Amino acid sequence: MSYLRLRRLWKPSPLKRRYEVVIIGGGIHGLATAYYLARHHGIRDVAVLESQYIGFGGSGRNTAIVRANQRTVENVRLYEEGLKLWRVLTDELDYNLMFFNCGVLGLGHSEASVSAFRMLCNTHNFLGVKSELLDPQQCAEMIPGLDISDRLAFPVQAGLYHPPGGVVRHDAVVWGLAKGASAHGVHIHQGCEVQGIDTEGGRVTGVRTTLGPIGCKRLGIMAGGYGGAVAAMLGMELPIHPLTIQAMVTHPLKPFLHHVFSSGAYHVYANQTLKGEIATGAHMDPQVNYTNDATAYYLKHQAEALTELIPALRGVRFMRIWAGLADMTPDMAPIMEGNLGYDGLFLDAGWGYFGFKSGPVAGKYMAEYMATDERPAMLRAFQLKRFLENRYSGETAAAMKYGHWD
Amino acid sequence: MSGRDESAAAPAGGIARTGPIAPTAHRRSPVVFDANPATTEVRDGWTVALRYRHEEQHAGPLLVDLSHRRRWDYQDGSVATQRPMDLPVPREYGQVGVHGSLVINRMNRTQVAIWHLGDDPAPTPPPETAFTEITDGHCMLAFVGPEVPAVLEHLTSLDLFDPARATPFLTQGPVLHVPCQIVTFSSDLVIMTLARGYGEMFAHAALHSGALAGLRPGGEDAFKRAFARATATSACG
Amino acid sequence: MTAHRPGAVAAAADGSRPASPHRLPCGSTCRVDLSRPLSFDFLGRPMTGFAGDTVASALYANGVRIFSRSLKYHRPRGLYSIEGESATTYMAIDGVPNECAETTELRAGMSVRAQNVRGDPKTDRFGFIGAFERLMPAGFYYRLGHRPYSLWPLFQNGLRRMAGTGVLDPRREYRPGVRAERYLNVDVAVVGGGTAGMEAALAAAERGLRVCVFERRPWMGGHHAWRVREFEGKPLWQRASELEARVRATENVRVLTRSPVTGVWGENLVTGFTVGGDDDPFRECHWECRARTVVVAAGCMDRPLVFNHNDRPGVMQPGAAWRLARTYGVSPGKVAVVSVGDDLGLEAAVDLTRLGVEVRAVVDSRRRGHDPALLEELYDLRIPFRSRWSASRAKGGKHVTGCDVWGMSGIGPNSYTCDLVVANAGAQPRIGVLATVKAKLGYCRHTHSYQPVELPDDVFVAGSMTGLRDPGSITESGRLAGLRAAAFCRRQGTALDARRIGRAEPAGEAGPSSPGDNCPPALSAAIEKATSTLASRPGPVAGTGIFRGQGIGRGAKAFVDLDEDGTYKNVVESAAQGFDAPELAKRFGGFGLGPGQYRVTGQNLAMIMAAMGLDSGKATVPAPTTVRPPLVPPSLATLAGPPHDVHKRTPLHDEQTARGAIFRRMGPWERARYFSEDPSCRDEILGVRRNVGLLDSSPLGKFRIFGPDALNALQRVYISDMRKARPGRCMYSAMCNDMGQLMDDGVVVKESENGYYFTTSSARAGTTVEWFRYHTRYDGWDYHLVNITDVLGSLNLAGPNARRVLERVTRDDVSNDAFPYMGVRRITVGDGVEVRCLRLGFVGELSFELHVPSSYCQYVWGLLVDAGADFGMQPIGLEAQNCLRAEKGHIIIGAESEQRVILTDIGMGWMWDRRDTASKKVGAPALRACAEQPGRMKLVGFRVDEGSGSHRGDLEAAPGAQPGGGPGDGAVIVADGEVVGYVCTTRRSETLGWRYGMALVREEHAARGAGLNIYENLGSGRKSTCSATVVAPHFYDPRGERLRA
Amino acid sequence: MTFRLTCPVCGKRDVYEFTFGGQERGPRPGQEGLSAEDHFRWTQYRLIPYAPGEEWWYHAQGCGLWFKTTRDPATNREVEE
Repeated sequence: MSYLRLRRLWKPSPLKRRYEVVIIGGGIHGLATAYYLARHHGIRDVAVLESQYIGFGGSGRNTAIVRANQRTVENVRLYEEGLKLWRVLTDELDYNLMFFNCGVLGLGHSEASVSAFRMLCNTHNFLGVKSELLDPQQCAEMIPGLDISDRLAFPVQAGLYHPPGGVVRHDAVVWGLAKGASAHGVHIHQGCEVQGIDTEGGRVTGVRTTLGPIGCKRLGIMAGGYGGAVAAMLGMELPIHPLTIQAMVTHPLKPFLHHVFSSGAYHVYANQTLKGEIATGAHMDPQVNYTNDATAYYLKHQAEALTELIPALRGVRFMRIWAGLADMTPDMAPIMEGNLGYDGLFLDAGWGYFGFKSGPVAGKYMAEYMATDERPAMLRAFQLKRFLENRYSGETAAAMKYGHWD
Repeated sequence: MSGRDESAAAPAGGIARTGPIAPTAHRRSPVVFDANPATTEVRDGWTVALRYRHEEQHAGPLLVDLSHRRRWDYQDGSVATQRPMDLPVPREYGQVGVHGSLVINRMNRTQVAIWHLGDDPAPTPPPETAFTEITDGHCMLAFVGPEVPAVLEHLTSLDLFDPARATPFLTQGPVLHVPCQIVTFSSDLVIMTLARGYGEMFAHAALHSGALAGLRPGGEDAFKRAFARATATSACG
Repeated sequence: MTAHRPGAVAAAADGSRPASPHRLPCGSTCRVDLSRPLSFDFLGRPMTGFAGDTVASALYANGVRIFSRSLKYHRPRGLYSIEGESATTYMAIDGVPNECAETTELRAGMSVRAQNVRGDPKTDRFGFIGAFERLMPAGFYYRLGHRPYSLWPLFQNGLRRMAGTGVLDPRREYRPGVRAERYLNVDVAVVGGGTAGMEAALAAAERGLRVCVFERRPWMGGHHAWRVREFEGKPLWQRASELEARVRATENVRVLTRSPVTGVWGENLVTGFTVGGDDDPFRECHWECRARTVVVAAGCMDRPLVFNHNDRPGVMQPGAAWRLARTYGVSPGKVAVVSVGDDLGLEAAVDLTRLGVEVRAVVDSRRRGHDPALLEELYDLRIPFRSRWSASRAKGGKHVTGCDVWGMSGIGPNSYTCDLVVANAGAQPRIGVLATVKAKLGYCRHTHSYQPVELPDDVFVAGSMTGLRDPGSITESGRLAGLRAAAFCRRQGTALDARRIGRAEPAGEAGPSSPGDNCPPALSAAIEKATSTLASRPGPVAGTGIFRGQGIGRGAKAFVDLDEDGTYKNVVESAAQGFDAPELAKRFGGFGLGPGQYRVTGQNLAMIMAAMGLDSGKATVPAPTTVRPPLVPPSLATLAGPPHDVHKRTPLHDEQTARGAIFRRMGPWERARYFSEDPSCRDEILGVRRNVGLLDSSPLGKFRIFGPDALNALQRVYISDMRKARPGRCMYSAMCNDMGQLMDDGVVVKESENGYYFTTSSARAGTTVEWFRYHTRYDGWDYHLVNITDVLGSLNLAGPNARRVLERVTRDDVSNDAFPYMGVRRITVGDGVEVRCLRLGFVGELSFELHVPSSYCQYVWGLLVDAGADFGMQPIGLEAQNCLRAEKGHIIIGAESEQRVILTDIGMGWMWDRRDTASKKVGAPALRACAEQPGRMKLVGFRVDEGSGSHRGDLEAAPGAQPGGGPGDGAVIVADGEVVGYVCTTRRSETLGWRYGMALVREEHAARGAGLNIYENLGSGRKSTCSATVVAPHFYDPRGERLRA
Repeated sequence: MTFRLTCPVCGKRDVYEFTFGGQERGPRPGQEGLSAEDHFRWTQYRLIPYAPGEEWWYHAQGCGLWFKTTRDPATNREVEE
């Protein structure tokens, strides 16, 4: 029975001194790009360089929620395609990514958020992405124990339910993509930290790493929260702030929460993992930061928010908190660029906290971009120059105060 | 009830109260305690509770509403060299000067707060733009009596009893997540001001959390005794 | 607390018969008070325990051996640890799931249930699953169930049902008790109240420092608290007890027992929680302690031995068996086999024998390093002992019936019959706190444990976690840590210096003095003395690198992680799939991801992987996996603490409540949104349009700005030419951000030469001072701001009859001539209250906004209400105001503006002083760049075409629906299959008789007269479309005659 | 990353008392002749390497001072200049 024969998911490979394509970052964006370069475009001479171990960064630290209920057309289309890829990839990679299609429910707690929900709902449905506006009673039916009374400081006024969303096992995506990329000949090098980028005559020529120099024709910066720091090696300023975002899980419970839910007013989103833990994510700290330090503040904040929304959660305990980085742009939409400043330099960054759900689809289009040198139509809305033209994507509505950290 | 007729003179600084004060008790504190006053007094348009009935049997800490006490904000680019209301400005940030019934808090480079806490009539600031009467903008609360540190431990992470600081001293920071200006006079007297809008909920939450350390509402008399004690021993004056 | 004083119950225990067949007369170390029985039930069966018992000890004393079923294989699980290191005794207690029976103190009337069982844990229906272990290699679920994909949902739901342990009833009220949160500021926080921690606390406190000790148990003393061995002529338990009394009597030491530390976060924020005892006033308290230094004296614990069926009920760690007997007076078993790797384990074997357990054999995996005194005692007790041997297999089904032991050289097995297997591989330090303070940990080959290689300079380590076992060394190491912490605090100078408080001119002052300064000679001498004393005493004892029993084969039933059913074989399987580093294997195989976290698993997993590396020729040392807080799981109820929703109320809250207001939170404020159940606010709106209404707008931001540079500051942040502000007149303007987006609007009134009064939107009141200072922070300007938002309430009297009402409360002339539109006057109302009065027109009618000192607001409200009674004046809420202002085409920031639009896009460009570049106005460069940029979104007014469109489903019942039919807020504008804009606000106007609205649309659809297709689809078949025509966004009284009336 | 910041007026306080004002980027440029691109770069673009940098912070819950401090984003600690 082949099922019982255990094989390495990705092959250890010798470190070559030269690759056609080098990708910085062994998270899902980098691995997906490598996978699609090899699978769709026949470019197999690819190395993925990861300073720690694959999935160390945001790929392994998010709350694994996937959805397409964005605010603007360009974003809805991108994430909608992303949603459809989970199933395709599960089959292609022959690796169970455990897409739990449980639907995502957003809670609105003010007249303003109800109006915003209506706008989202209308946009989604117009574009053929399912979305439904619920009243508080319907929300309570979906989320057992949800308090919809006026006892709350911000009572629930409406819900926006998005059936196509759900949760994917984040580590499985990393490992599955590594498996797929490796099977197509991609080299994955863990513990290989990039310390500098070499250019010559306006072209990228390679990187300097803790394992020595590696030459390349094309370089992809797909380093998640560290993207800004990598670009800084070239002296490249970007409208990106790395901020810490935290998540935590409770002790495992038998299933009772059957949907992802989120609440902007309470800065909380939560779902019950397949293992039974309530995984919940918090708001972000505003200051730039490259650590993965968690704070006592959010453990407490999250407990306050969750127990107000679902009082029964007073009966559970938090067993683990962790933090990851979100590379925030002013308009909460990503930057996907090619030949940026240098020929052969590709940038996939600024995903904020949308980096997980977008991983495979971003990889697919970045691979196309890197292979053809032509910007795919899907990526037109995510150019860097929009910040210099004051044409924000509209993915978030609020005007910024001092900068994109607030 | 004893009424006292005081007509306060016009405050300066363009704040809208230059007319004569009506003797009637029109003015309302943001704080209303759920307790029965034993004695009250009408003063400057406010009804002031001097003592509550339960105080006789209560030996623990008290929360006293002093929102009716007059307070001014004074700002000047070179505040250190000024003498607002003829008071010397404390040299260091966070220092507090006690001058009879007036307390002056050095807040930062350019700003002091002046509190009138005594029994005498409040003075009238000169008609300078630099003064703003902020009595109505704040809720002012005193924590009085034994166990005050234990009460405040429930409300704030600020180090209000740092033994390395000489009392009285000023701390500006959050109590119950609300920005406050706090003066520690002694381990049995701490006074704080906060934006008036928070007053009602703040007092409610303070009494709720402080109840574990025995906190109850108190009248102004308890504050007066504690203030007299604290200022008698204070180095400032 | 009396029950927790050691020896307190000795008398009761000595003379009397054991209370149950499982109770031992253990004497002085016993914490259980046999004179205070407590009844409780387990699975409905009545049982009796005693005060001082934990739930686990009481269950064990009542003969319960199977406490739960394991996560994956449903194997029976018993009492394995005693302090919650693993989840085998997580139970439902009084309906609360996942409560740790080992650390939960027994209370009368408790109801205890086993978890993850179908039926009785003895006869669990899913017990058969373990037989399929072979089909479930590490990470099996990633390779199963997805082909064909249509089967996946079935498989997924099966997984979900099998996963999880505790059951939460989402409709139940949990933990209703009193909750508190408390904050401490100390010089030294000591983590662990054992002998070392207590000595450290005393040493620091004696030097005048503020000290706090966190101790997880109800008593102090660490492992000395239950040991009867003598040191310097006194039993250890007695020494510990005397030390505890001294510490508790020291004034500046705060002792928190029953208080585990959950973590130490950046810059020594120590958090923990207390679960209250019987005589505590609260049940649960969350602690946050800001400490200048931290002494970590967290002690050590057993490191599990990995051998076949090491999870069988009846297998337990030495600490568990020993404490069960010594602390709780419960016999762990009748006949035992002991397999250990450290001296504490040997001492446990000796002590258990003395307490009446028949120990058949003691094996120790170490080759050397045994305490000869203990070996002698074993010999005297005639217990067979072998070194370099260890347990390899526990026999029996639902409970241990025997044990095989093997020699490390491969001889064996020797088989014994027994009902108890006491096993560990050795000891391991509790490294959690060290990990959270970011100490760099390295593997120490002498102690075979993780030890700090680099410590932050304000963290000190002491006690048995450093490998010390000699009580004298432990004492001295504690004292030294306390002294060093004291010296650190001294080096930092007084607290005053360190915190830079009280420096009028901070710049240029020297920082903290260099290390070594400020440390008085006496303290230095004490440190030297303690250092040399410690050096003269026995140092850290040698540990062992062994983690598994000999002869365990593939290790399919040898558990590395009990919580997640992770076996030795699974570790091998993970490595085979490429997960050959501990951090990867942890994630892949789930080792240390269960409730016990890293505590039981961490070190062993790393040792196994290192050994596998050695096998494959790669020299590796065990690398620790990341330790993630909380180190002990706190309940969400404890963390949440007491309710602290401290928000703002206006001075008119009670008055509006009395008039039936329905409140909503708006930022920090509670505000009246409606005065009836009618969401359209018809009566409120018509009241203002035809008569007069009264609105509480107190949260409006109100400020004074004065000083020589006040005008410069205004010119910087406002987009208009603020030199035009003048006395007696309101000047309307706006603030932008650097992208030209609208941030705020309000009026500015000049009041004196260099003094101005201005208002901001309610939402911006809290950040206006910050905003001004931010944008002028380089300029060194001399101006001053006073936020008087709370000083003044605001009452807005609006409607055609507003003047007639006002005239009744003031003698001042408020006629249109004396007080025109946009004027500002001081008027006196009632019997002498002077107020600012502003003639504005946000709602599109004659209106007077009264800014009233807050303490007088109720009085003035009363005056106006009385005066308005004859007109039938009603109070109005924010929603009515929202409709009224929209009818007038006035925008609300955030409703008609967003990130994609700048000031000029929303029809407010007229405010911008285009010529001014000298003031460096915030937002001006962006406006200059983009004002004429093509293709932007624009704000337009529209009128819905009568009779257009279709309507399906019950749209009017949806949240946010507007009565009267037609589209609602958030409807989208569509063209050619694209979304080209959206409706910001739309209402059907009673006054106008048609539906109007404002929308943000792409420029090409924004021309006056253009047609708009409006689309709504809220799901569940609720759909509408209609058409509308772009019109000027001034629907009501477009010429503003009513404002100026 | 519960760290503390040293307010020049109030001393060391918990970071959650402060508002972050971004990296130091020098005074507001003069607007005469300022190109749109330069303005938008100044507004949004930053170089954020793994190295200590100067930042602006506002003591929102305390004394109301904007001040500069040097902090290392790789450790989250203030760095003595």
